[in-house]
Amino acid sequence: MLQQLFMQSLNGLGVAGILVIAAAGLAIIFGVAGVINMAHGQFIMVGAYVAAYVDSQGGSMFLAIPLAFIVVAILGLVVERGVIQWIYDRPLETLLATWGVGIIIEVIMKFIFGTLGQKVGWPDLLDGSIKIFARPPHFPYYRVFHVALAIAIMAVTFYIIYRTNFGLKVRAVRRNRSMAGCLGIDTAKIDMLIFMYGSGLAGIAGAVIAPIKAATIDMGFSYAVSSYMVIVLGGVGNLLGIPTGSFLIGEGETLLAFRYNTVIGQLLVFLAIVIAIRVFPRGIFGYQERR
Amino acid sequence: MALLEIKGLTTEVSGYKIIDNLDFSVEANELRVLLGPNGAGKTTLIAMITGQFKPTAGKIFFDGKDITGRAPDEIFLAGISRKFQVPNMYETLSVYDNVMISLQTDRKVFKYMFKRVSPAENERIWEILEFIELADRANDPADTMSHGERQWLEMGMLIGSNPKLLLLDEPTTGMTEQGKQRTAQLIEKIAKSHTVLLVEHDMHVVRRLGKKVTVLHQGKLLAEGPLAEVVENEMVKAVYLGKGRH
Amino acid sequence: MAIKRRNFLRGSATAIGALTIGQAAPFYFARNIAKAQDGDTIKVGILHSLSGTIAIIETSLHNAELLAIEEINAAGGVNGKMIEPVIEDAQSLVQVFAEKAKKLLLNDKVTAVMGCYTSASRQSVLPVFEEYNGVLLYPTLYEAQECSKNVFYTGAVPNQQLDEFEPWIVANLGRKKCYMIGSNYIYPKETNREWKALLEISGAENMGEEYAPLGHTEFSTVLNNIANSGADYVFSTLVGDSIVAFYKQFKQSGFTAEDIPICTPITTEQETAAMGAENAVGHYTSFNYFQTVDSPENKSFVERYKAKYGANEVTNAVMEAAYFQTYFLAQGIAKSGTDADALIYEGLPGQEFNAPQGPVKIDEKNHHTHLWARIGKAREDGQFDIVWKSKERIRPDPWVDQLYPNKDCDFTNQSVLDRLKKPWSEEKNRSGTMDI
Amino acid sequence: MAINLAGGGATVRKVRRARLIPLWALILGALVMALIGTSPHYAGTDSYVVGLIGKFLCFAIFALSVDLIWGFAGILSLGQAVYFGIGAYMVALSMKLNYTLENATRYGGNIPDFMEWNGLTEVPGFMAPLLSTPVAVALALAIPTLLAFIFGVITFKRHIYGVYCAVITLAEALILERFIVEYQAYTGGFNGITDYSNLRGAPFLWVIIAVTVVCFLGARVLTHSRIGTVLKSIRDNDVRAEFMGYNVANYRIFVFCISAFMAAGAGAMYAAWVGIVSFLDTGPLLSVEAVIWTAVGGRATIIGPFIGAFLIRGLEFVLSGLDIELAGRSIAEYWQIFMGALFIAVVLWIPDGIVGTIGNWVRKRGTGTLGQIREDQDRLAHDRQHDWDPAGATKPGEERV
Repeated sequence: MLQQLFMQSLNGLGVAGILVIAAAGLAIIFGVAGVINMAHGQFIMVGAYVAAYVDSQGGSMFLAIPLAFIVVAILGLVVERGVIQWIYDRPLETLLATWGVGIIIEVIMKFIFGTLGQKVGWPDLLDGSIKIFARPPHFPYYRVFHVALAIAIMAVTFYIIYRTNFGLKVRAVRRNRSMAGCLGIDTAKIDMLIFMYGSGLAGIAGAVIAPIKAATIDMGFSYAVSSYMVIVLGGVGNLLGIPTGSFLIGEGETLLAFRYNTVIGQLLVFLAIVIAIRVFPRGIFGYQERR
Repeated sequence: MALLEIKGLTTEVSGYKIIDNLDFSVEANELRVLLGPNGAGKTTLIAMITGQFKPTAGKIFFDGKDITGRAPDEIFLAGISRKFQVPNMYETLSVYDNVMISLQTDRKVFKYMFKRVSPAENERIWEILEFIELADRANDPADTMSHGERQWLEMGMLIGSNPKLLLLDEPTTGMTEQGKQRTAQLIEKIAKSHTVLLVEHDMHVVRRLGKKVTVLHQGKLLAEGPLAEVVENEMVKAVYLGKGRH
Repeated sequence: MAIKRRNFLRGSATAIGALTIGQAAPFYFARNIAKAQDGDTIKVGILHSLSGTIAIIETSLHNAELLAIEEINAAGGVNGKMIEPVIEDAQSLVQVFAEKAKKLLLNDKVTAVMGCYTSASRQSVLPVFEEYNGVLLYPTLYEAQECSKNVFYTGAVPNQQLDEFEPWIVANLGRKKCYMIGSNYIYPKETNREWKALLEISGAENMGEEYAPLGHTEFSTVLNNIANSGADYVFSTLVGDSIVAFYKQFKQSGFTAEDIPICTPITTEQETAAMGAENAVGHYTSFNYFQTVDSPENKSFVERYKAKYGANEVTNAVMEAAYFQTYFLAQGIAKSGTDADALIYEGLPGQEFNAPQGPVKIDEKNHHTHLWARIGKAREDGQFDIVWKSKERIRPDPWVDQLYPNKDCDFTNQSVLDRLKKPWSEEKNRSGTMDI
Repeated sequence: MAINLAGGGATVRKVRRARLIPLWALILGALVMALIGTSPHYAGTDSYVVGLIGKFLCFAIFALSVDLIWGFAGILSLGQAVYFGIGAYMVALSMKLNYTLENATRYGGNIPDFMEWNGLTEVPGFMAPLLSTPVAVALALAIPTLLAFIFGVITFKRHIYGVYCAVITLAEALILERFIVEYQAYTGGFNGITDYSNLRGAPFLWVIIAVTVVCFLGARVLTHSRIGTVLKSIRDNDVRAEFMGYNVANYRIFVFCISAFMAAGAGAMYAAWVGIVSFLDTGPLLSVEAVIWTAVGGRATIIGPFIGAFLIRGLEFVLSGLDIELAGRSIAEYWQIFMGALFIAVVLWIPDGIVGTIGNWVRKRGTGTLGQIREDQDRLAHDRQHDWDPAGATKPGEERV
C-alpha cells in the first residue's frame, strides 16, 4: 500500500511535469499579450507530428525537440501576423478566431499525414526505468526526463524574462503597455516574439509528450484544457504560477484517481479550483487585485 | 459633523505609503478643491472614498456612517458619485440612455426588472441634457462624442444620480481654454446645490472656483484654507506652485 | 452530379449558402459525372465520420469501401450497372448519423448504406433503418446482443474472438490470473462479462477489473494497480488513443511481454504502427484477420489498398470487413435486385465471398457473418505472427450461450417472419431475437 | 437636494427609440414561422429537412441564450451547453424510462438497456421522479437554472469574468461531458440515450415554434427595456456601472440564470424532438459552436443567433455531404476548413456579425459598433493629446472642443 502510494505521488510528479511543459507556452502568451490561444492544443499536436516525422526519417528525439520548437514557432508567427495581431484588444474574440485557426490546422494536418496515429519513439538513452522497488511498475526514465525538462523550461524562461534585456522589455510591456510604447519599446514586436516563443514551447510539449502518449490529430484538446486550468489556478502574475498550478493539479488528479477513479479525480480537482478562485480570483500567483 | 470625515487614512502598496495618516473633512454644501503635484495621492484618495481600494488603516465616515472598505455600489447608494479622470461612460449607449441609467432609483435587480421610464424621469433627463447642453445629441451613442462633450455627459450622469457628494477628478483634463471655462461654469452651477470635492490641476479654473483649497503632498496634508492663503504658503510654493508659472 | 445536387438543394431549407457552391460545382471535376447523368446506377450510401473525434478510425473504413466499389465498377459493375457511392460525413455526432441516414434513404433513395463504426452511431441510425426499411451493412466488431432485420453485421461478435482465445491462453501460455482493463463503455463491459464467464469455465482467476475513461492516456495508476493485483496477464479492451498510450507506458514502467503479456481482441496493425512496434512485441491479439494472412486474396487486397492510399497505410480487420461487405452487397444485388426486402430476405443471407481472411459467409439465421478466428503475436515490424488459426470459420452467435442460454436470433423462423411481415406502424420490433 | 435646473419646455420631449418590434420584423417573423410550421405539409413529415428545422430552432434558442449573456451583458461562456445538455438529459431520461416501461428492450427487460448492461436490475430511486413528465420538465428547467445561479455566485461575486470566465466554463463543460460518459449506468455513457419515442411531427413542431417565438420576443422585451439598458451598460463599462450604484454581480447572475433557463428549455425540446441525446450535447464543442453561431449571426442583436444557427448548421449539413472533388479530394472529407476560415473572417472583418453589419449599413453609421469601441477610444486619446494644452496656449478662436 505504501509502495503504491509512493509510486502514485511520483506519478503525480510526472503528470505535473507534462502539465508544466504543456502549459508554459500558453501561460507566457497569456501573461504578456493577454491572449488565450484556443489553438494551443493543435500547436502541441503539430509539435508531436514534427517529432513523428523526424522519427520516421530515423532521427533522434533530441533533434526533434529543437525542430518542433522552430516549426511551431514559425506557425505561431504566421498565426500571430495573420490573425491575432489585429485583435489583441478584443481578447474574447481572439478565442473564437484561434478556435477557427485550430480547426484549419487539424484539417491541414489530416490532409498531409492522414488520420492514422503516428509513431513517435523515445531515444534509447531514456529507455528503461528507475527500479525503486523490486517489482514493477518502476518509474520510467522518461518521466524523470519530463520533470527535468519542465524545470529546464522554467529556468530558461525565467532567465529570459528576468535576466535579459529582452525580458526587461517584456516585463515593461506587461506592466504598462502604453507607457512601454511611449518609451520606444516596439510592443507589437514584443508581442510577436513572445507569441513565437510560447508557440515554440507548445511544439516542444508535443514532441516530448507524444512518445509516452499517442500522436493523433485530436490529441491536443485535453492538454489545452488542462493548461487553461493551470493558468486559472496558478495565475500568470509570476512565473512560479505555472509549476505551482501544475503540481497541485497533477498530484491532485493522480492521488484522487488512485483513491476513487480518474473522472472523480478530475471532477474534484475542478471543484477545488472553482473554490480556490474564490480566494485567488486571478490565480495563486495572479496580479494583485487591489480591493 | 462634516459630510465627509476621513481619519488617519493610510494606504500602503508594497511598503510605499501612498496616503499617509491623512485627516481630512468636507462640510456639506461646500466646494472644496484638492490640489497636489503628480503622485500626491489625490486619485488614490478618491478611489479610497468610493471603495475601489481598501485602505490599510484609518476610517472614512460619510454622513455619519462608516463606509470604510464597502463595495463601490454601496458607497454610491450612500450618496457619493464619482467622475473619473478619463471620461468613463457606456460607449454604445445613447447620451439619453447614459443619463437614464444614472437616475436615482432603486437599483436592486428584481425591483428594476419591470421598471419603465416615467414621464417625470423623462422630463428630468431632458432637463439634465439641456443643462449640459447635449439635448440635441440625445440619440447619438456616447462614443461619437468629443472629449469635452464626454466630460460634460459624465457630469450630467452624476447630477442625474442626485448625490450628496460629487467627486470630480480633473474634469478639465485635456480641454481647451474655452472648454475649461465652460466646464468651470458648469461646476459652479452644480455647486450651488451640491457638495463637490474637485481635484484640479489648472490654476485658472481653481482661481475661478476656489474658495477653500486642500493641498496634498506625498500622501500627507500640506496645507488647507482659502486659496489666497494657501498660495502664499511657503511650503506649497516650494513643492508645487513653484514649479510652474501657475 | 452537380445538377442533381442542385435539385436536392432546391428542396432543402438549408440551401442559402450552398447554392453558390452548387452552381460553382461544374467548374470542378465531379466524381462519376458521366455515370451520374445517365441515371443508370446503383446508389449506395457511405456513412462514416470524416470529421470529429472518431474520424481517425472511420476514414479508413470509408477508404476500404471506396476501394471495393472502384474494383467492382472496374470489373463491369453489378448486372451491367455501376455502383455510385453517395458519401456523407456524419461528423462523429450521433444525431447527424440519424439525419444523414434519413437523407440517404428518403432523398437519395440509396439501395443500401454501408457505414457506422461505434455502437452509439449504429444504435442511433437503427430506428431510421427499421422505420423506413433500409439496409445497413455494419463492419465493426461489436458487443453483439442485437439482431435487426435491417442490419447485416460483417464484423466479429465476441464468441468469434473470445471463445477460443481464453482456453488457448490457459493451454499455451499457462496463465490463469487475469487483470481486465478496458475503456469505459459498452463494448469492454460486455466483452469482459463474457470473458469472466470463460475464465470461470477454465478455472482461471479474475484478479481485477478496471475501466479507464474513453480517450484516457495516463495509465500510471492503472499500471500500479496491475502490479499490485498479482495478475500474470492483462486482458485489454482499451480502444483508440488509450491503446497506444497503455502499451508504451506498460513497457516504460518495466513490464515485459514475457512477464505479463497483454491479450486483446482489439489492438490491430494500425495501433502497433502508431505506438512503434517495439512496444507491442510479444503481446497477443485475437482477430479474424491480420495483414500477414497468407492468401492470394489478401496479398492482392493489401497491394491494391497501398497503391490507392499510400505505402505507409496498413490494413486491419475492420477495414477488411468494410472491404468484403461491399462485395457481399454487390453479390446480393446481383442475386435479388435492388429492392430492400428482396435484399434482406433473399439477396444477402447466405451470401459467400472469398475474403482476404478466407471464405466468409453471412449467416441466414442471424445476419451476422461466419468468420475465421486467429491469434497473432506481435513481432518487431508491427505485423503479427499468426500463432493459431481455427480449423474452420466460426459461426457468429449474437446471444452467447454462456450468458444468454435462452435467447437466439433466427430470421428463418416462421413466427419471427410473420412478425416482421407486419407493417411498421403495427409492429415496431424488427429484431430477430426470440426466446428458446 | 436635487438641482433645480433652469429651462424645461412645456411639451413632453421624447428620445428617438427603435420600436419594440418593427412592423416589418413582425411580418417577416410571422412569415418565416408560418413557412417553418407548415414545412411538414410540403416536405413530408418524414423528411429529414423537417427534422433538421426542428433541431435548428432549438439551436437558435440555445444561441439566443448565449447572445443574451455575451452580446447583451458581456459574459462569454464557453460552457453554455452544460445547461442545454442537462435539460436535454432530464427529458431524454424521462422519455426513455417511460418508453421502456411499455416496450421491452432487446434484453427483454423493462429498464433502459444501458442500466441493464451495467448490472442494474431496477430504476434507481433517485430517478423515479423522472417517470412523471411534468416533474421531468420542471427539473430539466430548474436544475440548470440553479446550477447557473451557484456558478454565478461563485464567479461573478468575485469579479471573475472575461477570459477567465470563458476558460472556467470551458473546463466545466469538459468535466460534465466526462462525467456523463463515466456514469453510464445512469446516463447511457458514450452511447448516449437513443431509441425512445420522440415527438417529431407537426404538433410538436408548433410547440417548438411557439417557444421560439416566446423566447425571442422575451429576449427583445428584456433587452429593449430599462433593465436591458443596465445590462448593456455593464457590458460596456462594468466599472462605471458599479460606481453608479449597480450591483454588477447581481445583474450578471440574473441574466446568467435567464440564459441558462432558456438553454435548458432548448435542450429539453431538442431531446424530445430528436430522440437521441449524446454526451457531446453537454460538451465544449457544442458550447463553442453556439458562440460561433451568435458571432456569425450578429451578437447583441436578437435575430442574429437565429440566422447564425440556421446558416452555420445548415451549411455544415450541406458541406459534409458535398461529394465534389476539389484539390483531389471530396469536399465532404475536409469541409471543416471552410468553417474555420469563416470564423476567422467573421472575427476579423465583420465583428458585428451578419445582422449587426447589415444594421450598421442601414443606419449608415460607421461608429458605435462594438468592435470599434477600442479604436474610437484610441482616436479620442489621440485627440486628447492634441487637445492637451497645459499653458492655455490656444487662443479662444482656435477652439476645438
